[in-house]
Amino acid sequence: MFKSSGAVLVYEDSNLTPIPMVTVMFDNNTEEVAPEGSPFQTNTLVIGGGIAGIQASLEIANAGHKVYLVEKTGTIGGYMATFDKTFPTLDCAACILTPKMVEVGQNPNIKLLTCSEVTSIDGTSGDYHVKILVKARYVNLATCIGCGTCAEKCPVRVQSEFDAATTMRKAVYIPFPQAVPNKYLIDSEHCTYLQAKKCGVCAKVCPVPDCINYQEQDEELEITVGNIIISTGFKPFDAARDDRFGYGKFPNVVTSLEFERVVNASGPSGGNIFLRTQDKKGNWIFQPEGTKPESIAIIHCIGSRDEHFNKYCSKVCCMYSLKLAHLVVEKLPDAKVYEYFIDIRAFGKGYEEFYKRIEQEGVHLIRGRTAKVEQKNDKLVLRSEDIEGGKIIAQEVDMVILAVGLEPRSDAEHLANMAGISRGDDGWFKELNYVTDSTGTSQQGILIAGFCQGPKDIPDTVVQASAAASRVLRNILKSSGETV
Amino acid sequence: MDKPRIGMYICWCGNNIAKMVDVEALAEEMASLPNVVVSKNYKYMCSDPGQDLIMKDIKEANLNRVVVAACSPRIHEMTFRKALQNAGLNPYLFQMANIREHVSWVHTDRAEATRKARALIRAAVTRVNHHIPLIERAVTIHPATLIIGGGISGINAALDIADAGKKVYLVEKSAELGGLASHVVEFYPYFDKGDAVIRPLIDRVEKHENIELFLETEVKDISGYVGNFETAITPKGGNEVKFSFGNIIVAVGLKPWDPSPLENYGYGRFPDIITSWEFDDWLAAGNLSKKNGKLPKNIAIIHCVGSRNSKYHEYCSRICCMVAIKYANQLRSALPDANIYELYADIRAISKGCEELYAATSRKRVMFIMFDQEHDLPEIIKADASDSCDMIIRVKDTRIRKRVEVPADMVILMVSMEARQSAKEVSHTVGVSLDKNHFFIEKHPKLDPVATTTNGVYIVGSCQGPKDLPDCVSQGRAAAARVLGSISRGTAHVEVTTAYINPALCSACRMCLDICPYTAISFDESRKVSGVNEVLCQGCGTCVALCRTKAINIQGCSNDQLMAELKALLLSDAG
Amino acid sequence: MSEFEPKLTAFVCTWCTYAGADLAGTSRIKYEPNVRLIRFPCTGRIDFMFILKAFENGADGVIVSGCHPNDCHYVCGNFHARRRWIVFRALVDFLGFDIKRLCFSWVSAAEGTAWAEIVNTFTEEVRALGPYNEYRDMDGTFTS
Amino acid sequence: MERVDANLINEVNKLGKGGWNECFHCGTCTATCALTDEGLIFPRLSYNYLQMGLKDSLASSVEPWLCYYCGNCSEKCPRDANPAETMMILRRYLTSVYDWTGLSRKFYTSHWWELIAVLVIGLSMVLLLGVFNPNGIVTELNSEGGVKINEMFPVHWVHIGDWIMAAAIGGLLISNVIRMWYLVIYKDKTVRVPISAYFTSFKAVSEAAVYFATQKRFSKCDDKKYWAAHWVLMSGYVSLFTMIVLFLPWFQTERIHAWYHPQRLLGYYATFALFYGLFFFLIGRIRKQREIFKHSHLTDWFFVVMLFLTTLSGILLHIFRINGMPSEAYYSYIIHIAVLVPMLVIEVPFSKWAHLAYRPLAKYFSELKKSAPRQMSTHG
Repeated sequence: MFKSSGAVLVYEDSNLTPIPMVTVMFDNNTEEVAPEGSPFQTNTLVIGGGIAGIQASLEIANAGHKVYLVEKTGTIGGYMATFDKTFPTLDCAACILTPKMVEVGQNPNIKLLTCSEVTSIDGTSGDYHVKILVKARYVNLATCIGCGTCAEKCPVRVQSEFDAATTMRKAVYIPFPQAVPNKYLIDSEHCTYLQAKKCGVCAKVCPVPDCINYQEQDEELEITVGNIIISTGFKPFDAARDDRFGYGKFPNVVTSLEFERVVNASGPSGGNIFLRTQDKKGNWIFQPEGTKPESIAIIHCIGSRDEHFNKYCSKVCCMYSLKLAHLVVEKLPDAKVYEYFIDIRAFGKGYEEFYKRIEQEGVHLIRGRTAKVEQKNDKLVLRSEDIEGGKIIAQEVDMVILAVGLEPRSDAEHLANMAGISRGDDGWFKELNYVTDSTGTSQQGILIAGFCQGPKDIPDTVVQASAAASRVLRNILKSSGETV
Repeated sequence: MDKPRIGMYICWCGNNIAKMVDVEALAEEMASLPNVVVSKNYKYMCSDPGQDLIMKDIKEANLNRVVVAACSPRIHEMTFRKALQNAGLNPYLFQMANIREHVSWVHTDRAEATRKARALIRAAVTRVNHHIPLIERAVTIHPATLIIGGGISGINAALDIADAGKKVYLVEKSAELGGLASHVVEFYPYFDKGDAVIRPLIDRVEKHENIELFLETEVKDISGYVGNFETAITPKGGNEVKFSFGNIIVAVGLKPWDPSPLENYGYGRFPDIITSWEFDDWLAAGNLSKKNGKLPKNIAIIHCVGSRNSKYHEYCSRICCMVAIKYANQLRSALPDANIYELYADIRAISKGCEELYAATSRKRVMFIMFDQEHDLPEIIKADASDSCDMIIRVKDTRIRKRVEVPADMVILMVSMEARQSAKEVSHTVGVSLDKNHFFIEKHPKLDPVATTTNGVYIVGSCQGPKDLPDCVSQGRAAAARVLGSISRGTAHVEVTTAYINPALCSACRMCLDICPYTAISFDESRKVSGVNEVLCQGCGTCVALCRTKAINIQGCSNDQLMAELKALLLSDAG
Repeated sequence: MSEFEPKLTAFVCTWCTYAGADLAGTSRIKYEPNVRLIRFPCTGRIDFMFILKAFENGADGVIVSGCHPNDCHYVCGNFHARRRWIVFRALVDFLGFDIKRLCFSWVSAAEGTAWAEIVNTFTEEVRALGPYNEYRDMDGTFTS
Repeated sequence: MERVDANLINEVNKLGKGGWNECFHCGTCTATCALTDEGLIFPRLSYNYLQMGLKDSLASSVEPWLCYYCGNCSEKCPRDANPAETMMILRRYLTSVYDWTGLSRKFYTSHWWELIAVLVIGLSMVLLLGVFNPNGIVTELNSEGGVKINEMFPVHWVHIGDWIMAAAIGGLLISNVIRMWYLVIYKDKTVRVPISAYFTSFKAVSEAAVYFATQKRFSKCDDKKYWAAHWVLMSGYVSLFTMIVLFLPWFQTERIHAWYHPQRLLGYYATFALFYGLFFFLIGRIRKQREIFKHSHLTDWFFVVMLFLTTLSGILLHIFRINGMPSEAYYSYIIHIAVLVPMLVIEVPFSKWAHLAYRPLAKYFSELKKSAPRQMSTHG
């Protein structure tokens, strides 16, 4: 009776499609890693310099094989570098990440290509031909000593990407103090010289002769690699898309990523939690001095678990929200902290214990996600249902943190088309087999790792990156054919 | 060793240090210390230019000692040692003073902070005079690997390594491979058929030329050290086999918890109350009928049985929510008009595709009831003859704050996962410690989740904490990556700061033999002195403090180095 | 000196307490600047000769701190340390040594705040006790 | 202790297509609603009762009556669970629960039942007025040139008929109201409302009255248009209802009053009001743009159409009468009654128009409950 009406029926009304069995067989391939006869390249290309890319590169490089690590921005490190602490152990993200970044910078087997993008991929497993566009930095990587004189003198102020736009940087800048490579670069979009041939002061003040060169051109690089690991990560959900919470309307409604920078000692307010205040020009910004919020609310599931935005759960928001709550308690012991959640998803090792700990620290955890945030004089009012308390609450707070979900990067589709791999309905890259090969793709020799395959916390990302690396090493060793 | 020429560098760390410590003044002052040749301060010593600065000076001012006063050595000691090495200087002729974490970030009075920084830096400089070059030693890595545990994690680790053409010894305690995963009929969230996924893997392991499989076998003890382990096992019905290997992967997994202690669930008392794992077997058998042969009309699935409850297991078992939701789907398609109830605490549909499955499931006439898993657990009682069901579940729904009765003919308990009894022995065998839940402790919970503090030993899969299959597989392969890496490197570095025994002073009391946690010390009967195996020694120094004749010392952390540091530390800021 | 500021030194293990002190730093927890750390691989490495030497060289108080029981990176070093500590303490106490100037504690890598508290309270105590000249007068090594 | 019932959903499903199990209880709907306040948690709570099949809790909850279907909750719902429509359907469900005859349920669940009921009552009216009526069409006109309507349909007879109908409707409605009270107040063990409360709590009474007159709560919804339209429609309906049921002799006259005479003004206003409201909702339901109009149950159409016909025939009757067109007036009168009576008899006690009574009462009861001392309900 069970077999007859088998659980396969399940698929019919749930819009989830089963993975064809053939992939399972393919996953357990004993076939050659590269087509017969074709040469097998032992070089590997890693796309994306976040923690996943870093981990994968190190695994392969430490095994003694060449890696090209392509990163879009001016430094590796990705989003992890911007976090203040990491849950649940609360060790500072930069402190554990920067040594690894430095290691990447120093590893002779890793060719680090920052400010670079992959423009085309062709060829087959074991022999991929990849074109990479290396954008002009206008600062000579080899000779720059990172003294920062150029940035001091540069008159142009731009919102800093690293600080989630909570601080300003110059047009010639270094993404953040521990950036790797620890060299400056010019943001051509904002540099007045590159735009309008005016200024040029940085070149004048630079102590190193011809280190800054406005004539520098983008270059195209062509490489051949045997395997490609895609670890492009995510982008945060744009909180303004959900207008109920007044992000962009009310100055003290901030996203979790902004707040990460606010609590960070190297952030806009030196690690002090202050409210956004107006500067002389009237812009609302975080300043080194300001008033401490007496109450802070954190709203979960912004843009996640919502048919209007992303149906999926972003997995990490619950935990990072609890972490932020803890940081607030730590820095503002008298402040009241409220968390509005649907379900608390404390899944990992030590996470549930962390959740309990936060509860004991006196954070008010309220089941029932807020419906709207309004501003009444200078207070923010959240209207929500306290489901377990059985009442409607209109909570007045000074600051609201939106725990934004995470989505696939806007260029994910382009990359997928280039690599000839597919994406799921949720936009994440499709793995070969959900259970047995979460790093494989329909293309032999092209692997995915980290958040770009689906929401993950840092440990799982690191593990998956290593797993992808293991496939690469397996393929390399297999092709070299030496056995024991 | 020729006269020390010390290079001394103070880091601003942007403003992190400079704003609380008068770095320029200190740099100036230190220049006057004996043997200090260069004394500089720089914005970011850890940056490439900062390191270049050191390397340049080593070459130009031919320094033979370096001190950096900056952040914690735990962060950048390696970085600077590498720099020394690149400049052709022995990396251990280096000492760091921690004036950020221990000074500028924790003190508020600039004068006081500068004073303390001075003390620390002087101590470092004085100590570095006593430093001696240490030789980085490496051991060769035996290309074979031992994998303990033939579950999904172990299998995948084995296959990646074996496919790469390396030898694998796979030891499994039970009679078949696959572990708990092989009991699963379908996997969430895409309902891949269990057999179709696991079977081929198991077949490949069994057939694989590079995998030597030992079923119903246990690893009793392992001798040796990273790269050169050795063990002797006795396979069932066979005689003892000895073999050596370079790396160990522990994948012993977890086991389902027996819910009998939870009396309110009446497991064992009522006929049709089963655990989640028993239910999977029912599915496999294709028979869902009750003990009395009738099909159940009302089926309740209770989450968090023994999980997230301080009385039983404080932790979350991670997989139960989705497994329960998967069951609901399977039940719905098997018994189209049965009533299905999910009694849950929070739905943790975290992994890819799971929230979508949760949503799809809720549209299938599955009733969700929320209870408080810590304070107010449901209670199962026998139904009256008048009732149309066998059992009644009394539960307080936290969303409506009312107690309700749920009729049930069959109850599935989503039992938590807990460590196996064997975990303790295994942990001793491989020398990896366990946490309070008896999960294996990883080297770093975030950036090194599969390695351990014992070189060459890796922990993968749920034995280091509950995990779902994809994560187990990834971990297995992550460890494989490390193993393959070390094999293709061929060598592994071993601890440099190790103990050594001065035979002239050794009184042969042999107390150090028992105290050494790594059995690194052995007694030479012929010469009547003890000796240290430098590969096994991890340099903890317990023996040093113990040795009454001061025969034992640690290179790189010797008594005279420490004493010099101590003296300078205290005398530097007299008054 | 006008206001007496005690000189404290702390012998800590690198895996737990040193890391804990680092955490206190990264979490910017403020505490008294009187204590100077010396890093040992493990509390098991600490030869209690060092403690006496510390006092001899002008310390007014000494903290010894390492991993909590069962957390030792080297399996059981801290247990040996604890055992030795008990004997040592009893001995010096018998010899008329002021054991109020000794502080033994467990501080894990996650206990930045705990570390700060220990330092503050101990500094306060020793400040109250005043400089430990008695000990230094016993032998002439210290002069000031 | 109450027992969950997985089949209630299927039962309620027959009353319309809402969202059923989608809700994962984030509380967005409740917090979005402008009408929720302390102690009145909806739509989530009602939705929760429905999901769990808690019949008693549902029957004793007044929340569905307090929702005016602005649709905001459905727009914001992260799971497309459509709480607003669910509340509408729960109103139908409650109507059928209050109604002891079981007819209401029949009308809601089967179009045939409704259709046949309308036809039967309608035809019997035709027979009554057209066939068994002793005096047929009176052709000569009165001095003002108007039709001698009262000679065709003697006003006192019709009036008596009115009273009978009113009594029937009223009786049924009152019996249902009593049942509502029984379920909402009496059976709910969590609160004990002391008898005195009913009289002492004037606030509750007056508020109920005010709500009835103004639907003030509806006006709290974000979009005021609906409230306005609804109020206009309902004012026209009520004034006409009172005129024809209570003051028929004054309303059904042969004299043709001057246009500014209150009788005519009132009549005209009511007619206009009905038409305005009707077209507003008619167009809305056809356009289906706003949440509130997206899901129309057949009974909604029935009601709208019948009210339209009634109004139309009423207007014609008026025109024919004052322009002295006897036979036209005669027939339109019959049609008018043949549509009007079934509409009232079916809609008022069994269907849509019952909410005229239930809404204010719900408010009244909720006030009573709030004021009443709360029994601690560990096993409620």
